[in-house]
Amino acid sequence: MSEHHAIDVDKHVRSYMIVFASLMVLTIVTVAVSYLDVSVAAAIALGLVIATVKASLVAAVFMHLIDEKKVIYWMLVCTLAAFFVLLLVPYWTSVTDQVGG
Amino acid sequence: MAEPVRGKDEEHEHQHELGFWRKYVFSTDHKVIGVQYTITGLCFLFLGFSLMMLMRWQLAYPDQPIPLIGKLLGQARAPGGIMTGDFYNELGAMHGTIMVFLGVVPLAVGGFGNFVLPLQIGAPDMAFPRLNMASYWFLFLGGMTMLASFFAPGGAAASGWTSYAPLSDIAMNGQTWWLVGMVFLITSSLLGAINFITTTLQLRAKGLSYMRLPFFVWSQLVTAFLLLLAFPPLETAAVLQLMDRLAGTSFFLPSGLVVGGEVLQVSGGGSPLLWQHLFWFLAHPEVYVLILPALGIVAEIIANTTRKPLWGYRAMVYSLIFLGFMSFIVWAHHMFITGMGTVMSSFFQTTTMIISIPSVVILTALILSLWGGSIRFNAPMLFALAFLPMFGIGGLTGLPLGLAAADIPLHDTYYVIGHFHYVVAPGTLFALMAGVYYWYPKVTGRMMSERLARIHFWPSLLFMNCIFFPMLIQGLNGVSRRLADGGVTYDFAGDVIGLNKMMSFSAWGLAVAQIPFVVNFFWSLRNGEKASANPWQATTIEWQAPSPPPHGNFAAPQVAYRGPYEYSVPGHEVDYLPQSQPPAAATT
Amino acid sequence: MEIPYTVERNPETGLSNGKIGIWLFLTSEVMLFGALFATYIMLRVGGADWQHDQMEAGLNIPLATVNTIVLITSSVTMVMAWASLVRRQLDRYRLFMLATVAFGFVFLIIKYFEYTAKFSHGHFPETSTFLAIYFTMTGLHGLHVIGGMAVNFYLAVPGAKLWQRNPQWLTDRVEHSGLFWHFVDLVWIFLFPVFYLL
Amino acid sequence: MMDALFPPAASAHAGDIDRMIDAVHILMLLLFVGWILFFFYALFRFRASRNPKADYVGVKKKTNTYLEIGVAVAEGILLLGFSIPAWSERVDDIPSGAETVEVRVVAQQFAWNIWYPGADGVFGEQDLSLIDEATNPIALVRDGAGADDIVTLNQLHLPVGRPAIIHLSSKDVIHSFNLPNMRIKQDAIPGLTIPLWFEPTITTAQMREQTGNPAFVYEIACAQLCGNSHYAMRGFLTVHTQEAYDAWMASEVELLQGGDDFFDL
Ligand code: HEA
Ligand code: HEA
Ligand code: CUA
Ligand SMILES: [Cu+2]
Repeated sequence: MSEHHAIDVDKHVRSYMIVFASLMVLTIVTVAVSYLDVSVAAAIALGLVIATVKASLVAAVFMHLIDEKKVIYWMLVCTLAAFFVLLLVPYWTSVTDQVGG
Repeated sequence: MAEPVRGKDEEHEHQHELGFWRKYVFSTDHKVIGVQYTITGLCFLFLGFSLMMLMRWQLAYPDQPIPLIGKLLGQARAPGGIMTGDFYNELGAMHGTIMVFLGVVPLAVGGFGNFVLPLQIGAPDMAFPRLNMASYWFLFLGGMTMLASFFAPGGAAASGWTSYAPLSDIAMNGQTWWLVGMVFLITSSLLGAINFITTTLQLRAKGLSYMRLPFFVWSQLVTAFLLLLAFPPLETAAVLQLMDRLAGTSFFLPSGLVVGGEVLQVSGGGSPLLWQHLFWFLAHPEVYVLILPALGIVAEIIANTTRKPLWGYRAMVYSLIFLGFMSFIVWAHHMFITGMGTVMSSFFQTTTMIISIPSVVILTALILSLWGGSIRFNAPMLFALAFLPMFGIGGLTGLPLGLAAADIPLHDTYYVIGHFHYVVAPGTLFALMAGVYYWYPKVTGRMMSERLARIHFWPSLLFMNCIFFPMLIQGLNGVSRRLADGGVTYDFAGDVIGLNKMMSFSAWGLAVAQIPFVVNFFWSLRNGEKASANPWQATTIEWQAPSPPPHGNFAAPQVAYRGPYEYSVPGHEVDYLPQSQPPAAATT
Repeated sequence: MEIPYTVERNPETGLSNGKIGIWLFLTSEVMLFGALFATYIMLRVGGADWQHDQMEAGLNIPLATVNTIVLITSSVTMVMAWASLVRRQLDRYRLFMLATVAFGFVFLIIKYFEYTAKFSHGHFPETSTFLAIYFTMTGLHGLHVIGGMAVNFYLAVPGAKLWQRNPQWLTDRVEHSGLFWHFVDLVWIFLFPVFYLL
Repeated sequence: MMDALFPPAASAHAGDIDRMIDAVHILMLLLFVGWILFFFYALFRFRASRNPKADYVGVKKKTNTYLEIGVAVAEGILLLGFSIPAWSERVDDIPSGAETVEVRVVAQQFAWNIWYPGADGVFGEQDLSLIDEATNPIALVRDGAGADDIVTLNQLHLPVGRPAIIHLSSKDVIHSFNLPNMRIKQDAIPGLTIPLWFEPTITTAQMREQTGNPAFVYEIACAQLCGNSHYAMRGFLTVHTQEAYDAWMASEVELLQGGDDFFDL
């Protein structure tokens, strides 16, 4: 975002406030959810989903990723690719395709 | 005039003169920093080589006192001048670490990348000069930490450059120094990578579109991405191992370890394989970091000395990018023997075979580029040409290793050592030498001596092969690597152990063969024949700047009108057409 | 010759050098924490008595919740600081910036109490793999908070002089340090559930 | 083809491995020779003195594409035809049943503890508190199933012609269990017990004749850096005829009853 005229900044600020509110709500929600007893798997799934939503809000609005330049999108795509490969490590380390592991 | 180089020398003499410090020591000029990197890299190459020459004595004459310097090593390392197993392991680990992280990377990326890349894209400097300086000084810190570790109680790290846990977890303090040193080196590389990528994305001369970039720039760009994305996981691994060593955690330690008859008192629950995965997640991309800049240098030189465009430039660029991506999903081919099931091993064998194809494409393109050329056998070209078959041997010997079943007898034998030394020593090192001969006039304004270069080249080529080819044979015979006695303990390899003497003498011969290079390097600073701005009649933009280039590099902003290698253009009387020469002038 | 695009945008990418630089830095950060999360998953799936260790550790959920709110708020003040600069309101900028630093400080204080509480109960990194990864990840995150605070403080007080010389540049710098700060917040958003709640 | 370069093979699957190494090297050789000939011819024909004016275009034929496809295909064949099947035979088709011999090998700095289940065919319990490097390096509980277990140091004995299954583990750091003649290598990783198997096909005695070396022994080498004496972490495998094997086992049992429960050669 190169030039910021005061007008579109006001728009920004409004969206910041909305995100602020929703983050607060979601935080309370995760904590609340963690207290009611669902199965571990469900709890983990739920917790991660909420966290991901929160993270996306921060990334999209606070970090202005909703309208960013192509180059940066490309960089992030490459990074995420590598990131997911990295997440295979625990699988290969212990969930194991290891003989006798 | 080689001020930067002189500057660096004087720095060692601790000269105190403000202007000088800012200009040559804490400089933010990419050219000075490039030279600092180059000198540092060469010195560490030399150091790593020296460590190896010590080891080669032990390999040739196990448990015989080392002549001359044996006594100087001290009782702890070499009682009565005879090298201990521990000291051998220290040397081995540090040779690997120094060569990879403090020798080749600083030279190939920090040195050539810093000096040449901005010039080739017509930029006044790197995008972040201060970051650039910081990156060098982090490297320096890391290097010093590694050196200091030799004097740590118990000596330097001795668990191999791979530092496999648990051995490294329970090793002496040297290992902690190693980890701290690595954190510095990683930080240095990350800062460097950020700088290279930003510079290439942002500061390219007008008209210098991606498909007009010299192949060297492409190789540096891909390399930078590899460093940027592959190094952080090793940084994490280093932090975890530091925690294991200093805070008593058990990230890499399973429960119920018994060391020297004592049950190890740790919480346990960790996994030794985690370290290997995190390490190789970096270290495989790292090996391409060692080769890609070399390929870039060789491509520049081949285009220039064959006086024709690179054959299949686009294919080479796409292969390069593909190579970059693939190198993130082959790492476990270093771990076949850790007990993988069929699914996992099949996956990594397949990716490993796939990744060899782009290398074949690039190398083939380089060889085909020779066809129809008008080849000048000057110093840079000799080394660049030798690179091709040498990398060929190294690369091809990677194939049996990549096939898990064939890797069973070959893993952790000298076959592996032979494989990668063919790629890094007569491969990468030769390419780097070629680069030194090629860009020396740009850096110093003087040419290096062709005669001395030839005296340097032929023996080096001979000795390199006399060291590394026998390794392949020993490996096929099953001789394990990292044996402090070269394998004499075992009968099964009896008949190939004899080769060790010849290999060791070749290694020492190789050292002698470097003398003409060192002499040439320093002698030419003052006495080499003066070089014009463009002594090789090259097309790429760095040759449009004066030699040596002033601060800010170019008098006027550069504009690129055509591809990087417009040599022998039909209908153009001189056989080269610089990238930045306006078309109007071109037709006259 | 000046280095181009330190402030003005490169017409091709539409970005300044700094913006690309900071994003590249963040990508490496993603990989750094990525490896840590990978380790976390491995220990959790591999280690049999994870649940038990987590119970034992007895992390303080209320405190952590407060901390989450604190950090999120600091992110908001951070963007507001940037917005104020875009609106050319320097003193409001200073206010928001210092608030951001202050919130970061509160976060660290609370973390300090959490840590000391653990230590006093004899819960150390070596006690269990759960605590090991907990201390390592939150500790590393804490270091990032400190780093961010330092930069923000610099930009709030001494660095703000740049406003007279080159307002656009200052605005960009604030945006960039903001990106880092939000990333640190973002990491915490994951750390909070994975250690305290799940 | 290259057998001269390998240690003499002595296991059922060694042939497959060797054949495949041969095959890859033939491929490598073909490629290299092809490339190198072209390389030198090009250097000779297009040297500046002989060809002062370079040709802007250069090679026009697309032969390289076929070459590259050829390499890819060859690698595919090696992969699917040799490597993957050979691998899955190692790790998936681990035999079981009467004629297999099961042994545990516990690696440590710097020795191989060889552990037989004894007459009952059941391995005993372990209890770390019993650890004693001199007398009980594997912390074996000497009653119940463990009463008749046989433990030797660095001496692995196997009968010829029967699949041997070795359960490999390590007490301290990573070692690598390497039997060059058997074309077997497997890392011993602390915290894991990894099974591996092979079928010895030639007894030590036969091999002595075959090699004309009366002192020949099958060696166990450690292939993974494990500390200052890694180079000396050497063990021995003796492959007997069934009778000789039984005789050896009997002598071990005697020693055990003779009170020497940790037999050291
Ligand atoms: C620059 C470094 C570099 C490069 C480029 C490579 C390239 C390759 N490497 Fe290597 N490798 C290392 C450095 C490198 N390696 C190191 C350092 C280790 C050991 C680490 C340790 O354990 O300490 C290692 C170990 C290693 C292993 C693990 C072995 C083991 O521990 O058991 C494997 C297994 O798959 C492997 C495979 C490969 C493959 C398939 C390639 C392929 O990319 C190769 C593709 C190339 C070709 C196929 C050649 C094509 C050539 C031509 C077309 C030119 C011919 C020209 C003429 C003849 C004129 N390597
Ligand atoms: C880039 C990587 C690199 C390079 C270049 C080299 C270069 C060499 N290496 Fe090394 N090596 C490794 C990386 C490298 N090595 C690694 C990773 C290991 C594994 C370690 C481990 O087991 O953990 C290893 C292991 C290794 C071993 C096996 C040890 C063992 O397993 O027990 C041996 C044995 O001979 C060896 C030998 C050599 C030799 C003779 C060279 C020669 O080619 C050296 C040639 C050097 C030069 C020619 C220097 C030229 C520079 C100058 C002369 C400076 C001039 C100065 C100025 C102008 C100022 N290396
Ligand atoms: Cu045990 Cu090497
Ligand atoms: Cu690799």
